[in-house]
Amino acid sequence: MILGADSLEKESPALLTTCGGIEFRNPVLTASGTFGYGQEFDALISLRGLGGLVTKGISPEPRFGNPPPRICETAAGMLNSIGLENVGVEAFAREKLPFLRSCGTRVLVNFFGTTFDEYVDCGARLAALDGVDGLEMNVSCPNIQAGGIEFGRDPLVLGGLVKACRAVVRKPLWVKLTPNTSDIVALARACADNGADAVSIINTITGMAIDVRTRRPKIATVFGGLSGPAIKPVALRMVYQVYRAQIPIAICGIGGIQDGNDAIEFLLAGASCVQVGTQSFIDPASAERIIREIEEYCRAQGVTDVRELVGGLALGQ
Amino acid sequence: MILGADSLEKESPALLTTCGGIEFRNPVLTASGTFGYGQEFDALISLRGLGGLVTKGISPEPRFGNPPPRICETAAGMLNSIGLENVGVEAFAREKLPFLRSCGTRVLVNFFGTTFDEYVDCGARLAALDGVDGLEMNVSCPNIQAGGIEFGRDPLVLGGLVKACRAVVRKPLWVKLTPNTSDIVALARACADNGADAVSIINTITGMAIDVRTRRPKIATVFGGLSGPAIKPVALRMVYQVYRAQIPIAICGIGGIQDGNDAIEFLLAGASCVQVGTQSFIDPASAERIIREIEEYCRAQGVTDVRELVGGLALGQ
Amino acid sequence: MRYFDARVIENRSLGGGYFVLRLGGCEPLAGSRPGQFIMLRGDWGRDPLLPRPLSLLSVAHEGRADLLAKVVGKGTALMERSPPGSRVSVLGPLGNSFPAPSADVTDLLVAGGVGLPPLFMQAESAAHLGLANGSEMLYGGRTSRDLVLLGEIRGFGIALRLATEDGSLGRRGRVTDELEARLDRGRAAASAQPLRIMACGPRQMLWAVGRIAQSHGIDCYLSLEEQMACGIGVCLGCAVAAQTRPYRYVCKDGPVFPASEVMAHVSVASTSQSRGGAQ
Amino acid sequence: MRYFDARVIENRSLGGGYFVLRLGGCEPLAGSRPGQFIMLRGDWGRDPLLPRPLSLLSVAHEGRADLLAKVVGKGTALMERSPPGSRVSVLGPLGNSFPAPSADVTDLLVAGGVGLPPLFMQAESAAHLGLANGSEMLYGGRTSRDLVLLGEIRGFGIALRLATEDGSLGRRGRVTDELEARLDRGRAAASAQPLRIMACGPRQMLWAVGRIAQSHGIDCYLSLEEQMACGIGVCLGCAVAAQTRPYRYVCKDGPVFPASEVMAHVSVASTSQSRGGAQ
Ligand SMILES: Cc1cc2nc3c(=O)[nH]c(=O)nc-3n(C[C@H](O)[C@H](O)[C@H](O)COP(=O)(O)OP(=O)(O)OC[C@H]3O[C@@H](n4cnc5c(N)ncnc54)[C@H](O)[C@@H]3O)c2cc1C
Ligand SMILES: Cc1cc2nc3c(=O)[nH]c(=O)nc-3n(C[C@H](O)[C@H](O)[C@H](O)COP(=O)(O)OP(=O)(O)OC[C@H]3O[C@@H](n4cnc5c(N)ncnc54)[C@H](O)[C@@H]3O)c2cc1C
Ligand SMILES: Cc1cc2nc3c(=O)[nH]c(=O)nc-3n(C[C@H](O)[C@H](O)[C@H](O)COP(=O)(O)O)c2cc1C
Ligand SMILES: Cc1cc2nc3c(=O)[nH]c(=O)nc-3n(C[C@H](O)[C@H](O)[C@H](O)COP(=O)(O)O)c2cc1C
Ligand code: FES
Ligand code: FES
Repeated sequence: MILGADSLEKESPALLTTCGGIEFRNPVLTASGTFGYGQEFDALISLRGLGGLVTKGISPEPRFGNPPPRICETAAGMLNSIGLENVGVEAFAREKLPFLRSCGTRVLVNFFGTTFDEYVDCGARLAALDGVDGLEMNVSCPNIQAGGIEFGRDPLVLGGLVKACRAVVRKPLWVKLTPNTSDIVALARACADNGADAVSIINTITGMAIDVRTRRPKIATVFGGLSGPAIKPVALRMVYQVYRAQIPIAICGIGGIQDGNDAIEFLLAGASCVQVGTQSFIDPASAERIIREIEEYCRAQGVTDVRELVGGLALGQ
Repeated sequence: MILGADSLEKESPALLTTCGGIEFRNPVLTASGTFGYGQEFDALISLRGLGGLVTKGISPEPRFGNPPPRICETAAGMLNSIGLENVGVEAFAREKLPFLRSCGTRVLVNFFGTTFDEYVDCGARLAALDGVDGLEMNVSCPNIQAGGIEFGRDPLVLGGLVKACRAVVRKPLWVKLTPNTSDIVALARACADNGADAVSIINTITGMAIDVRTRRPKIATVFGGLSGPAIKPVALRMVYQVYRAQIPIAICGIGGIQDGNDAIEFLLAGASCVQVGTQSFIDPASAERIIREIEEYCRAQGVTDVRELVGGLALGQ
Repeated sequence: MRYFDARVIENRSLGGGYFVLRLGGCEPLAGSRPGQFIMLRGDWGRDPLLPRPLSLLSVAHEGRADLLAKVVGKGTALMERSPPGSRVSVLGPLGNSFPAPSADVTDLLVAGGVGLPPLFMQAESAAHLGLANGSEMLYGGRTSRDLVLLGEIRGFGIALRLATEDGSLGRRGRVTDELEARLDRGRAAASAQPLRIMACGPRQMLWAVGRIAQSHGIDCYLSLEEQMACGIGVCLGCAVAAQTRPYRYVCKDGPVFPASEVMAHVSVASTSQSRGGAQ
Repeated sequence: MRYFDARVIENRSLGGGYFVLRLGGCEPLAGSRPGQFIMLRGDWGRDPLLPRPLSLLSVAHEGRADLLAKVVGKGTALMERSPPGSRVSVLGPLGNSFPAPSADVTDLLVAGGVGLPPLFMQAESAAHLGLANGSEMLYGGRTSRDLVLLGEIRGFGIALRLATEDGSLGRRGRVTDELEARLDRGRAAASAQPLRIMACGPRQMLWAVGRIAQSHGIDCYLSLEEQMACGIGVCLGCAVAAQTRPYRYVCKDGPVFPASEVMAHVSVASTSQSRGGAQ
């Protein structure tokens, strides 16, 4: 179950892929908020074996996050309400980036703001940093200037935000969509129309749990984000909806991926690459295992280039 | 684990409750599509011990449903795409209702149409039938006159539909909301504003799964509805959002309920009663067990009237 | 049909992933007929979530019931590891059965791999009725490891012909080759008794058996499998395309169907249509 | 810190839901210190999903590690039923530890119920260092069934005082009553050695111990628990309110904290605020 790290060190040409303007050694990245700033996993897996990693979401200033309890387990999933805690751009550049620069894999920096200007400011500063291969905008944040409604919920607001960030970000710009929507396609279109390079689908689904003994919410902020295997069917559906709509934008699939087969489902549904989130808590070496399992699948199915799988869902007779 | 049926025959006054204009022996109903037309469970549990049951969705004419495969299992959940197969109003009245009339529990009939007129027609005919205690409108159906978009997704369309049905239905009228929305509160408000007696929250969440060996969707229609414990955090969140918004309408909570504690979470979040769906497949006697577990909880917590629990979520210090 | 708790009293591995689970406390299954099945669930939390359909292999006195299963995924893997004493919940007996053995017909029982149980039970029932010489079993698998319980089958006193794809036991080839050979021999011998075919196994094998029966004009019964959630006709998940109406349900109309009823729609049954996914 | 597969080599029930799990193959845990913990997960599918944090009870030669746990939910129930031979995955050793025993201080080890393991290991370590007479353990539980491994603790040669709420063993009352009594006696005797308190147990007990220590001006270390997902500081789930900055993390800043650092914010730590749930 647990892998020797070196087996993945040698590059496997069949797994090389491209997504949203970035070339990856293989289609498996680790998801924002579940892989720290990379260094924490250095002792556990071979970072250079990864397709890439996405950092915890960064904001212009440091943030301390929400009061505890912040997480709880649910059926095949978990809720979190960390509160976007992070070290801020400055400390990130100073303390976290040097390690990331030398870790041998692609680095995407997830970022956000609480106002339009904060997004633009943060995006511009991060894009200017050496060692950052691309940015992923987390738009599931409350817009404090608009009554706390998430930026990413309204295609118009989202489009404007993407456009403004695009203007200052010369590096690949991905947008991570919220699943708390009735129309994921409209959100993806707003990103494509405004120059984003890829959409990451999906962020967590808003959920809730109650401790019946105390009658209190299980997480202090009442609502939290649901992640893990429970959400995979929803994530996969949204990836496929966007792919099927033929929007000219690459897709990175996220949600409940536990093994190679799960990852391949996302590729078949139309994702060019995937991110592994909660599974890194369950099995810290899983990203490595998943890469090997994809490789085995390709070998067994006679797939010589993993990109052949993208959108390869078989329909009809 | 499996109960002697009679233990529930005697009425337990502490569990009596009211929801959407109907009085129930206890707050546990069985959900549409997971309990057939009641008779199938007669040999397995005491139907008169139930709070009530909701029938499979009925349409004006019989429907044959979707091609197989129609279901598949997912992490802590399942997808279904039955295709709203049912016997139609006529056969329902003739073949199914006589049993239901005598089964000793409340009977809600779930119904739908594919056009505005079908809904109104079906609602009127069902409401006229003796033995029907109330109606539950399933609005997660494609509107064939509006390009296949679900009736229940747009608050305006939904409001109009509820109003039209309300005009012909003199019995309690509940509306079952779709979770595939970014604003469950707006949907609930549209129902309240147009005279519905209760909202049932939630129907299944649209999802998808792929068989990686064959590269085909695991269910023939590609998309299906996700149900089971996986969706409970989302369902609970939506119930609480609607409750918190103080919309003057009763709530029936549905989604992933497996045991008494799950049911109580929904009550605390603001539901007056709950429905047990997928769990009846996992454990056909579960509704009975859940009633007993609620009773035990009330006893242990000194709750003399189950209605005290409704909306009893503890917030703040 | 009842829903009850039972207990594993023996769990015998047969190699190759096959195992026989002997349950105690299955009094409600008394009188079950060959072809009927149960929905079985162990005490394993939410993974997997749904109970698993398993055909009855044999039902004996004092609440004993035997099942034969093969490890193909999580549920069967957990069953295979259940030690004696494990609690399981059982819903059954469910579904219909094969026609009873009769002195007027010769039954060809065609089993493919783990499709054996209903035909094993049918053979057992023929033996009990003293009709063993009116039944023949044709049993095929990929290798000799897929042919199990041969001693027990022989013990019923029925004729048994084996086929393996790799030739490691019996005829090299498919069980349908064996079936065609048997029918050709039968035609040559112009046997007096009319024939009946009963089959259970992989979908492709069943359609092949159905076609062979059709082309020989022989009555044929197929025991089908489909994904199931409830086992009692309420979820409508186990639909199969059929002749008489658009769909029939494996759990309540089957699992045994006259081949003529389900064969005509074979192609429909495997059609994938891209429509909305309303329930 | 390493991530590796281990194996249950013994699973000893102590009654009352308590059990000692002995793992083999834990060479990477060699050198772990009292207070450190591991994230443990069995081979049980997706239910429960996350690994469970458990303190180390004892780490011996040849890759042996002992854990003491109590059944409170699904994860611990599955552990309790794991037979020898079961595979588990282990991430550890994690977190910080109690200060090492020293010849210059007397350590009062205050354990409540299943909070015993880190203090047991601390006592073991004191014994190994020949400092057993500089440690005293105060160990409380609801009934005598909650006080386990007493023979082993006595074997370390440290003083042991017990308390149960129902009076079934040792003093009737809480372990904090025992602690106050000990401190009063100490004051009366005006003992030369300075005291240090180390405690692990239920949250309410820890705050009470912290307050007592504060009022006596004694150094105090508390081992905290919080819901955990990762155990290595990346999920930021295990936050506790603290003095020095808004939050500290049980898994990487703890689990052992100077009481002064976490006490001031006790009320903040239990505040529920109704805000949006962004990560
Ligand atoms: C009426 C009936 C009687 C059956 N009798 C027996 C029996 O006596 N012995 C026996 O071993 N099996 C029998 N089966 C099949 C058995 O139910 C499945 O093998 C089992 O449900 C698989 O569960 P799993 O968790 O091990 O595999 P899963 O993890 O659910 O699936 C593993 C793989 O098997 C496939 N699969 C799962 N279920 C089925 C199915 N029902 N049909 C075809 N492919 C499937 C999946 O697509 C997947 O590829 C019967 C099925 C039916 C419907
Ligand atoms: C650093 C650390 C060290 C620990 N060391 C030990 C140990 O040595 N031995 C031991 O038995 N336990 C220890 N625990 C507690 C142990 O992790 C929990 O009892 C366990 O995770 C419960 O899992 P479960 O699946 O059995 O219960 P669940 O089903 O997850 O929960 C059952 C009940 O316990 C509550 N609960 C769950 N986890 C915790 C928790 N972490 N703290 C408080 N309440 C909780 C839940 O809210 C629920 O009411 C430790 C916890 C931490 C954080
Ligand atoms: C504890 C935790 C923290 C997260 N933090 C972030 C974050 O800072 N920014 C972000 O865009 N997504 C964040 N996510 C969302 C994940 O990156 C991912 O989209 C989600 O968890 C679904 O994938 P999974 O099911 O594989 O976990 C977080 C998720 C978890 C569980
Ligand atoms: C097989 C199946 C069929 C269903 N059919 C209907 C239906 O006809 N009408 C309806 O309103 N809901 C239908 N539902 C939705 C359920 O009533 C319920 O809202 C949903 O399953 C969530 O609850 P659960 O998680 O407890 O199953 C169906 C669900 C399942 C699993
Ligand atoms: S399995 Fe539910 S209808 Fe057949
Ligand atoms: S458990 Fe993840 S940060 Fe502590």
